[in-house]
Order: sequence, then structure tokens, then C-alpha cells
Amino acid sequence: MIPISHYLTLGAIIFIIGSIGVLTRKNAIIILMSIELMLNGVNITLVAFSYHLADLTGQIFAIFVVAVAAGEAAVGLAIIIALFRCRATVNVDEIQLLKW
Amino acid sequence: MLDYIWLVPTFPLIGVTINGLLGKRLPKKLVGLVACGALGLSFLVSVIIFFTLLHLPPEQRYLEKVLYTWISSGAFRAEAGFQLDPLSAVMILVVSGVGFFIHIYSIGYMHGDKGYARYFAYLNLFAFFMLLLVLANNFLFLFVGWEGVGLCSYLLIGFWYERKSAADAGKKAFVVNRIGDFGFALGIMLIFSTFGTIDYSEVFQAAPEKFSPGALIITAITLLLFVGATGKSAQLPLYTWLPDAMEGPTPVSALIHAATMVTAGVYMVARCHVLYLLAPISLTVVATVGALTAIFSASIGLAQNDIKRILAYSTISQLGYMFLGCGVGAFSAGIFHLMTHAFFKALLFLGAGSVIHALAGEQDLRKMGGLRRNLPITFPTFLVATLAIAGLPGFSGFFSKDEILWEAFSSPHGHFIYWLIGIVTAGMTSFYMFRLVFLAFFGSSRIETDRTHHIHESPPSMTMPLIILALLSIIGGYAGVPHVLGGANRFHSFLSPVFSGHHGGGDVVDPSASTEIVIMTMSVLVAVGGFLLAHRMYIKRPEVPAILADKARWLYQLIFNKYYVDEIYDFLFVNSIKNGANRLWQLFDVRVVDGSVNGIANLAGQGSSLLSQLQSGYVKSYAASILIGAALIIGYYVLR
Amino acid sequence: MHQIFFWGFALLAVFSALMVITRRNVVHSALFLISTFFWVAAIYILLEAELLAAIQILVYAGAIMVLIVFTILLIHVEETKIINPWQRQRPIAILLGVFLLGEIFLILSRALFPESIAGTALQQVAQEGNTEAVGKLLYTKYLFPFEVASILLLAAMIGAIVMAKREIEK
Amino acid sequence: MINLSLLTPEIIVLITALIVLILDLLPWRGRKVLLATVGVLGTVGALLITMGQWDLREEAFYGMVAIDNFSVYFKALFLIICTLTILLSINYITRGGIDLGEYYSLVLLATFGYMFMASGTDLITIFLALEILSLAVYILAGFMRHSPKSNESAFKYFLLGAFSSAFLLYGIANIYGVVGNTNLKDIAQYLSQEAALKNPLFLAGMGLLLVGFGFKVAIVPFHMWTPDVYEGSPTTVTAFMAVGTKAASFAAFLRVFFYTLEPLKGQWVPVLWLLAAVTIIFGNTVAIYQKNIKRMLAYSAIAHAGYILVAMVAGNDLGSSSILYYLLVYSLMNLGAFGVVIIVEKKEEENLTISDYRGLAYKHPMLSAAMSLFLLSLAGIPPTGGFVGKFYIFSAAVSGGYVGLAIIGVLGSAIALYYYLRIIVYMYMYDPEKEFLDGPVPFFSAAALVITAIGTILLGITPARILELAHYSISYLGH
Repeated sequence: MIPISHYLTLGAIIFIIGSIGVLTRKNAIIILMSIELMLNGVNITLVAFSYHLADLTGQIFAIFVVAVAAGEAAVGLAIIIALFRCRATVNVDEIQLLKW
Repeated sequence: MLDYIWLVPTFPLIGVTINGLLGKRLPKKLVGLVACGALGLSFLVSVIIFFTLLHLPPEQRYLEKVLYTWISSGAFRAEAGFQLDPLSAVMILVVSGVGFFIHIYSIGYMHGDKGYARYFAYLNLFAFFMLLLVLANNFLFLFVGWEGVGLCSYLLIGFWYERKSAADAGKKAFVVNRIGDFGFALGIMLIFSTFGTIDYSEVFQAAPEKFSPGALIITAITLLLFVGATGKSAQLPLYTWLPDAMEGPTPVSALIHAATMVTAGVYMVARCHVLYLLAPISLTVVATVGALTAIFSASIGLAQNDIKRILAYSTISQLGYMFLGCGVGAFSAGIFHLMTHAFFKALLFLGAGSVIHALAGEQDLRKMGGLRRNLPITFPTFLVATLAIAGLPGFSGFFSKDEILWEAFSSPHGHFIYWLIGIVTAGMTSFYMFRLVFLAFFGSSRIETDRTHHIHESPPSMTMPLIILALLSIIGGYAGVPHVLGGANRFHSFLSPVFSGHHGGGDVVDPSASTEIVIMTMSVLVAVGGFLLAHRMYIKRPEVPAILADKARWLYQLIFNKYYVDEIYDFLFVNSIKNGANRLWQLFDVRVVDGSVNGIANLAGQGSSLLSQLQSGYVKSYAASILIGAALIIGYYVLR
Repeated sequence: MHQIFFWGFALLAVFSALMVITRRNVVHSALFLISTFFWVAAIYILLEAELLAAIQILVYAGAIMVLIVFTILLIHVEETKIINPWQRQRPIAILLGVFLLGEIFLILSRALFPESIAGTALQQVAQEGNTEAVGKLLYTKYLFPFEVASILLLAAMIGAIVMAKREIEK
Repeated sequence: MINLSLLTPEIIVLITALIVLILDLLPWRGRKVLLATVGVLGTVGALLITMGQWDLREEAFYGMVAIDNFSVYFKALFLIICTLTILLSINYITRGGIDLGEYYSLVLLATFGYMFMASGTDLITIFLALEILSLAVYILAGFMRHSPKSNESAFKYFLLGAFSSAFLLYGIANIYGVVGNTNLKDIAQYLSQEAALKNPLFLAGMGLLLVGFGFKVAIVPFHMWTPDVYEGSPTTVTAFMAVGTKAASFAAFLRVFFYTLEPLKGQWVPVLWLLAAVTIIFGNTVAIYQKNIKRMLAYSAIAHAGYILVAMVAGNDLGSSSILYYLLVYSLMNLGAFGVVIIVEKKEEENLTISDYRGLAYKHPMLSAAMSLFLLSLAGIPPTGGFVGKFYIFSAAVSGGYVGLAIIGVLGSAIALYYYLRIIVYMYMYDPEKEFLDGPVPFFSAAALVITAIGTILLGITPARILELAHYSISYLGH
């Protein structure tokens, strides 16, 4: 039997890998993918708890997270496309018109 | 009639509304009429109310008119409304009365200014807030008025914004007053959380029941409130904004920075006398700050050459007197001096304004002289005011200043030192005021030639208020003739319901009446001494050498010797004081206070630009900030 | 057996995730992301969440990734090398990540995990299987969030169309 | 129990959003005003029904949403905000060339999300509501698609918003793992056990919730998006999110922390204390330096979040009711200030720096008077609503024993007066150099300004009634 903390650690590692991706990558699309990684980390945590508690709420929550992730991806990619049309770049280091 | 008390602040508010919104489109005459009319009506109502009050038996001279419930939340409750008692009656009379005359004066003075309507709108707005301040029945309304008059003051100091100095002065007033208001606001919040209410009557009733004298919380409250008062009433160490505030139009200086707004601190302390009497430490602080401010700024006044600046330092010094009075527990004496000071200081400023008007904007005393003949109305009225502020017998300043000095000497809260400082200050006051009069109105003209041709007396709209205020400066004092001079001190007995049960000062028919006479005589002597010294230095000396020089050589030698003596005398006594005062001014005013004001502003500005660099525009560093925050918060919970 | 599967899936998932954030080429990152999704789905199966595993593959790998890949095709850019003064962020980011991970380990080592609250849900799963049990809950207790989620998708749809539409009609 | 009829106001808003979308297909020139009118009618209708729900205290959908006074108060506030935003937008979006039906539709959908932020009693509901409003506002922020700034602001808002909601989600997951449920009532019940209070997993979850909410209400150090997004977005959207998103996030923040996490007060109060202090100091200091008025108002919005945190820290009776009161005042005065900015703003980012306001008073006295009123209220000068709100908040802090925080707050508002007054000085103390508007002040915008101005003054003069409502709303939270 695998203890729950193993699953939780796995979720945490993936969550943190995702957040490091957000902090280090320049390409907006990769940043978006890193956020998806973070959400996956959360989902692993939710499902692990659900399994441990023998309660389905966690799984249902995870389903909603997937739905939200889909919505965020759609909106985010649309925003990235609009940005690209306007600025011809998706490099976050070049997108700093607004500052100070 | 008393129920119509709400009319008093309402009229100026109507004036603001009309002039503020339509002022640009109305003819100038109408603008002036509306503004003056609004305040005139307030004044009329105030007078009627005052006499109605006078006809009531003393214990019924109180009216609280609750407008509505401001707060009712759990244990906290406050009702907002107006409170009319002898204290606020005196205040509305002074504010609306002096305000009314200054409004009239402004019609002439501001004639031709492009911001005419704006000026009157601000002035009416000021009157509204000031009346609200003195009529409030709770600390919140007081604070409303307090902030409101500060705002108007700020707007009016910077009225001639084209001048950089005016804009700077406005900024300075703003920064310094922030510090004061900061303490004041905290004080009110402390009251609110201590008593659960901010109504005067409830607070003042609960305070003696709940706390014994010397209670720490009351001391904290009163000291915080006093911080606010030092800001608004220009006391040490927050006084420096006031001399700079003279950048505003002169009638504004007269109304706001001499007669009314700056006395708000004194009014507030007197209003909270119940609290102050419970906090002996705070009383000592008030008296000490008042006394020190009085002598300190009077000494600075000795060295100034700008006519309005002298008056400004004089105002600070006189405000110090009022706080001294309050600090020794003689609240009604403080208010009495507040009233007489409002008359003669307004008159002094308006007279100075008339001089400046005549000289097309010249404010330097060294470029005046001999104006006595050119300004036949301004001169005598100005002289009356000078006599009054110097405290010569028979003029209003004599009675009020003397009462404070006597209380400083004799009151249980008083001390010999306070009296000594007070009387030295009185001498200085007399000296610098007569110096001003001699330099401006006597002697030969030192006026620059291009200004000489249009020296003229001001129009009637300006001289009329001068005359009325001069009358008030004379008779104003007779409201409070002390018992020892055979008077009844009616002013004091009028205020006694407010300060009843406390030592209000003046009422005790003192067994040591002879001491009082001695004290009184000494202050008169000091005043006369100041006059003589000024006369010697600014009237006699310039003429004497010239006459003697062409008589005979041996005589001239004598004169030379005398002159020599004068020089030593000058060097030893006058100059050293002058230099000392100047240096003090340099050190304190320019370095410490200006320095710290600028320092604060610079620090804020630099901190601001530095911190805003953090906002680099890079979305990744924003994300890093979030992650750091998250790591720290979780770290707090885990590693603790 | 379970052990081996878990460690295998977990290591593969972490490895793919690391690849996602380290590959220079966007397309490679995307492919590794798909692989991560698959391994995570496998973990779900280990945790007896079969429906979720299916959704993970259908929605994530199927729908979201297709969207991302389409966008990559639309926006063809290589990562350029513009020097950003704040770019020295990589070590900070990694340090922060390690710090956070350390915190999470600490938490997990001290955490009190509740006992299984089991009850009806578990029995339902035993009788009807995971999918049916989840479905029933979704349409009863969680009906409200379910409906709200549909509105969320509607908002996302409207938004995406507005943003990506070519020109505003005049 | 489903009790669908309890959700009538929300359903009306939703249907209005859809109707607007469909009506936009009409081949009729004047349809834009029709859309706005339908939008306003829908929100006003929903507002009336919401008001009728006062004192109802019901639950719907198996405890997923609560119709208590707390949510009714907030829902009414959101509907007012929505109405005013639509009024301010009519002219602006036409000028900006973004007059699409989707605009109103998204505003209404965001409002729909706001409403469930206030009434959601399950972390799932709150999370979904947060996502709905976020998605809608991301799009609105980038609605001016030809403007690089608008695009950038949508982009930044989206990336950081998604990033922070991942944290929120992770926090919810941890709390679920400890409690076994996501319903606020069950979590509260769990916390009634003594041992539960020390579970680090739960505390970490709470900390992550703090991050998520902190981002949405813009408190330091989660505030960095605020100035950029506020500056870049279309001004009507800035106004909408500055008040709506902030109030909605505070609604959920309050429900979770004041009601559910009440037993853990000792744990979150110190953190909020520090965050409040830093937020007030940072927001106010940086605002001094700003030249763009929208950016300045953004920093001011950060500082205001700090003031509200002060009341949360104080936590007593006065503090909690003053939050609801302050959010109402804040919404009105901020919408008013942004309203003036919206009216004065011209195409191509013109008239957006503070010095552009020089001499406005001579050309448009009413507009400047209104602006001065809003700014003075923001600065907390009596007799405006802002003053009363701040007074309550800081008094609450003093009587709660947090004198230090009150001092920081008062000091912060003293600094704040400086940058607010600067605009007034520019308006009144300089001569105008140009014409500000191309025509008269648009009717609908003027109407919105009148409403906000009257509200700001009335709340300053007679706050008692609203304060009572606020007190009544929050003291029965969860009962």
C-alpha cells in the first residue's frame, strides 16, 4: 500500500515544477502550459485525498478543475493570439509597455 | 429664536453654492453682494441669538439641536447636531462679525483680481466650515470643520498660484498641518473607543465619572488633541507654516490666519476643558508650549522687515498667550483674549493691507515711512490696534492680556515663570509693534520713487471695516473689566455656565487685590517701556544727529559720543537680541523646520520613485512576488 | 506491484513535467505536456478514479492540447534572447521552488490526516462503479456547481471568440 | 433542497446577458443604446428582487448557496456597480470603437460571478464564481484589441490571475484533504475541535487561500498586476474591476475568514496585520510618484484594500460592519472618480495624465466639483462618505487594541491626501490650455456621476442607516 503522503508529494512536486516554469520561461504559451501543470498537481492532491478519505467530493472537484482549465486555456490562448497580432511577439520579456 | 441656529452656517453655504457654480457668469457686483450678504445674514442671526441668550437665566443658556443620529452600531452611538452655549455664541459672533467686515473689505481689495468669484466662494466656504466647527456638538463635526477650514486655508494661501512662493507656502502649510491633524484624528478615535461616543455632552459627563485626575488615557487623548491644536494654531514646533501663509491675499491673512481659523485650537482646548482639567500633565504642556511660543515668536518678530511677517509672528505669539491662559486653567481668559485679538489683529492686517494696497504691493518696512499723512484713515485705526495689542490701558488688549498674566501668576495651575515669560513677551510685543508703526507711518519717506505717485487712501469699502474694527478694538475690552478695577467682568460671568464648576479665572474677588494691581501696573510699565525704546530708536535717533551736526563742533562731539553710546547700546542690547533672534530664526525656521518639511517631502518623493521601480513591467517578476509571498506565509505557519 | 506502478508513473510524470519547462522548442514542450497528462491519468487509475482518468485524457490531452498546438502553429516564434535585467530570476525561482518544497515536506511530516470518512460514497462505488457514483453526485448534490461550470464555459466561449475574432465590424 | 426561485436575481442577470448577446444581431443602427437599456433594466430588476430577499435567510442547492443578509447586501452592491458601469460605458465604448454586444454581456456575466462570490457557501461554488468573473474581466481588460496597452493588460492579468488561482485551488485542496468536505459549514464544524486548530496542512491551506484572495483584492505583495492592468484596460473596465472585483473578492474573503475560519483568528490576524501595514504604506507612497491618473487610482485602490484589511484585523463589531460600509462608499466614490476620468479621456490615451487636468474647473465647473468630491472622499476628508468609513475602520482598530495599525492607517491617509489634492490643485489652480470634451457631458455618464456623487455625500452625512444594515448583514453571517 502506498501512503497518501507519496501522492501528495507527487502533486506538490508537479505544482512547484509548474510554478518554476511560470517564473522562468519567456514564451507565453509555455507559461500557460506551466499553469496547466500546476493545476494537474492540484488535481493529483485532490484525487489522492479523495481516495484516502473514500469520499467522492475530491474527484468531483477535480472534474470542475478540468473544466476551469479548459476555459482558462481557451481564453488565455485567445488573449495570446490577440496580443501576437498587435505586438508580433509572445515573449513576456518584450511585453512591458506598462510599468512603474 | 435659538432653534434657528442652523441658519448661521447655512447662509454661507448658500453663498458658496451660488458663487461656486455661477460665479463666472454673474457680474462682479452681484458676486460680492451675495458673499457679503450671506455672511451678513449669519452675523445678524448670531447677534439676535446672542441677545436672546443674554436674556435667558444663565443656567438655561444651553441648547443642543440634534439633527440626526450619526452612528448607532452596537455600543457606539453618536448624534450629530449643533450645540449653542455661551462659548459657541461668542465664537459665532466673532467669526461671523469679523468675517463679515473682512468680506466687505475684500470687495475693495480684490477688485480687479481675475479670480474674484473663486475668492469669494472660498471665503464663504471657509466661513461655513468655521461656523460648523464652533457650533458642533460632537467631535466628528468639529473634525469636519477642522479639516474644512484647513482645506480652505490651503486653497487661499495658494490663491495666487502663479507665484512659486505662494504654491510652496501652500504646500508647507499642507505638510505641517497633516502632522497636526494626524494627532488630532487619533485623539478623536481614542475618545470614540474609550467612551463609545463622540458627543461632547456625553463625553464630558462620562469623563469625570469614569476617570480620576491624571488618568493615563485622558492624558493621551488630551495630548493628541493638543498636537492637532499646535498644527492648526501654529504653536511650537508646528508654527512655521503661518508666516509663509502670508503669501495669500491680505484679507485672507486677516480672517483665516489671524482672527479665526488659527484660534480653532484654542477654542478646542477650551471646549475640552473638562478633559484637560483631568490631565494636569497636559495642562502643563499646554501652558509651557504656549508660553514658549509666545516669547519665541515675539523675539523673532523683532528682527523682521516684512510688514505682514511681523504681524504673522505676532499672531503666533498672541496665540501662545491664549494657550498659556488655557494651560493655567483660565479658559475664559483665553477665550476673552481670543475675541479681543480677533478684533485688533484683523484690524492690523487690514490696515497693513491698506498700506500695501496704497504702495502697490510693497511690503518691506524699509521702503515705507511717513505714510501718516497719506493715509488719514488707515493710520489712526492702525494706531488704535497697535495700542490695543501693546496692552495700553483702556484698550481691549489691556484687559484680556492682563487677565491672562494675572492668572498665570495666581492660578493654582500657574507659576511665576509663566508670568515672567508673559511679561517679557508683552514688552517685546509693544516694541516691535511700535517699531512697525514708526517705520511705516513716521519719519521720512523711503518709498521707491516709482511707487510714490499713486499713494492714496483706500476706497470706503476698505476703510469702513477699519473704522468699525477700530471701535471694537477699543470697546471690546470693556466686556471683561476685572473686579479689581471696579468692573463686573461680564464676559467671564457670561461664559461661566460653560466653565462652571471649574476654575474659569477672574471671578474670584481676590484678597490680594493689591498684588493684582501691582502685576497690572508692571505690565503697563513694560508696554510703555517697549514704546519708549522703539520711539528712541526709530523716531529720535535718525533726526538728532542731523540737527546737532550743523550747530557746533563741540556739540557735535557730544552728539558723536552720544551716538557712540547709542551704538554700544545698540550693539550690546538691541543688536544682540536682533542678531540672536535672526540667528534663531535662521537656525530653527529655515534649517530645522523647513529642512524637515522638505526632507519629508523629498523622502516621500524618492521613496515613491524608488518603490515604483519595483513595478518593472515584467510579468515574471510579478509572479515571483506572488510566489515569494506565498512561500513566506506558508513558512510562517510551518516554521513557527 | 502497486508500488512499482506508482514509482514508475510518478517518475515519468515528474520527468515529463521537467521537460515541459526546460525544452527550448515549444512543440517539444507541448509533447511532453501531453505525456505528463497521460502519466497523471495513470496515477488517477491507481487512485481508483477511472472517470477522471478518462476525462483527463479526453479533455486535457484531447481538447486543451489541441488548442495549444493550434496556437503554436498560428504563432510561430522561437524564444529570442532579449536581456531582461530581471532575468537573473532563474536561480531565485529554483531556490524558491526548493524552499516551498521543503515547507511542504515539513507540513506533510507533521500533518494529521483524518480517518477515512467512508460511508455511503464508498459503498456506492462498490455497487455501481466509479463513473455512475460520480455522475449521480454531480446531478444531485453538486448540481449547482455543475450548472455554474456550464456558464463558466459559456463566458469563456464568448470571450475567446471576441478576442480572437479578426476585425470589429464597423 | 434546490429552491431555484431563490436565485431569481442571478438568473435574471444571466438571461439579460444572453438577451443582449442575441439583440446585438439585430440589423438596426440604434441597437447599441437598446443593449445598454436592456442591460440596465435587467440589473435594476434583479436589484429590486434582491432587495426583496432581505431577511430571508434561506439556503439553496444543498447548502451550496446562501441567501442571507450578507449576500443580499453584497448582491445589491454588485448590481448597483453593474448598472453604473453600463451607464458610464455607453458613450465610452462607442468613442473607443469597441461597442460590441459582447461587452455588456461580459459585464453582466462578471456580475453574475460577483453575486455567487457573495452567496457561495461552498469552496467549489466560490472557486467557480471567481473563475467566471475572472474570465469575463480578462476579456474585458483586453477589449480594446487594437491598443497594445489593453492587450498587454489582459495578458498580464490573465497570466497572473491563472497563476494565483492555482494557489487558491491548492489551498482548497489541502483544506478538503483535512476536513473531507468543501462546505463552509462543515469546515467550521471541523474547526470546533481543539486538535484541528494546529494541523499544519490546514494552516498551509489557509495561507494559500490568503494568497488567492490577496491577489484578487490587490494587497502587497500580490498586488503587482494592479497598476499595469488598471492603466492598460479600457477605463470603464478599470472602474468596473476596481470596485466590482475587489468588493466581490472581499465578500468571499470575509465569508471564509470571518465565519468559517473564525476559530483560527489567532493564526491569520498577525499575517493580515503585517499585510495591511505594508499595503497601506506601499500603496500610498508609490501613488505620489504617479503621473497617469489611472495608475494613481490603481495605487490608491491598493491602499484602500489595506484599509479594509485593518478593519478585518480589528475584527470587532464595529470593524466588521465598517468593512461592508466602506466597500459601498469605496465603490461609489471610486466609480465616480473613474467616471470623470472616463468622460475627460479622449481617444488615443489623451487626457490621462494628471497634468492634463489643469484648468478643468474653468471649463467644466460641475465636473471638477464632482471630481473634487470623489477625491476628497477617497482621501477621507469630511463630510464625505470616505471620511466616515475611514473613521469607523480606524476607530475599530483602536478599540480592538490595534493602535499601531491605526496609526499606520491614519499616517497613510495623511500621505494620500497629498496626491489626491494634487489633482484638485491642477483643476482649480491652473489656467486651462485646451478644450477637454468634444461636446457636452454625455447624458448617461452624467446620470451615473450624479448618482455616485449624491451617494458619496449622503453616506457621509447620514451613515447611520447603512451602517445599521451593514452591521445587521454581517453579524448574522452563517446563522
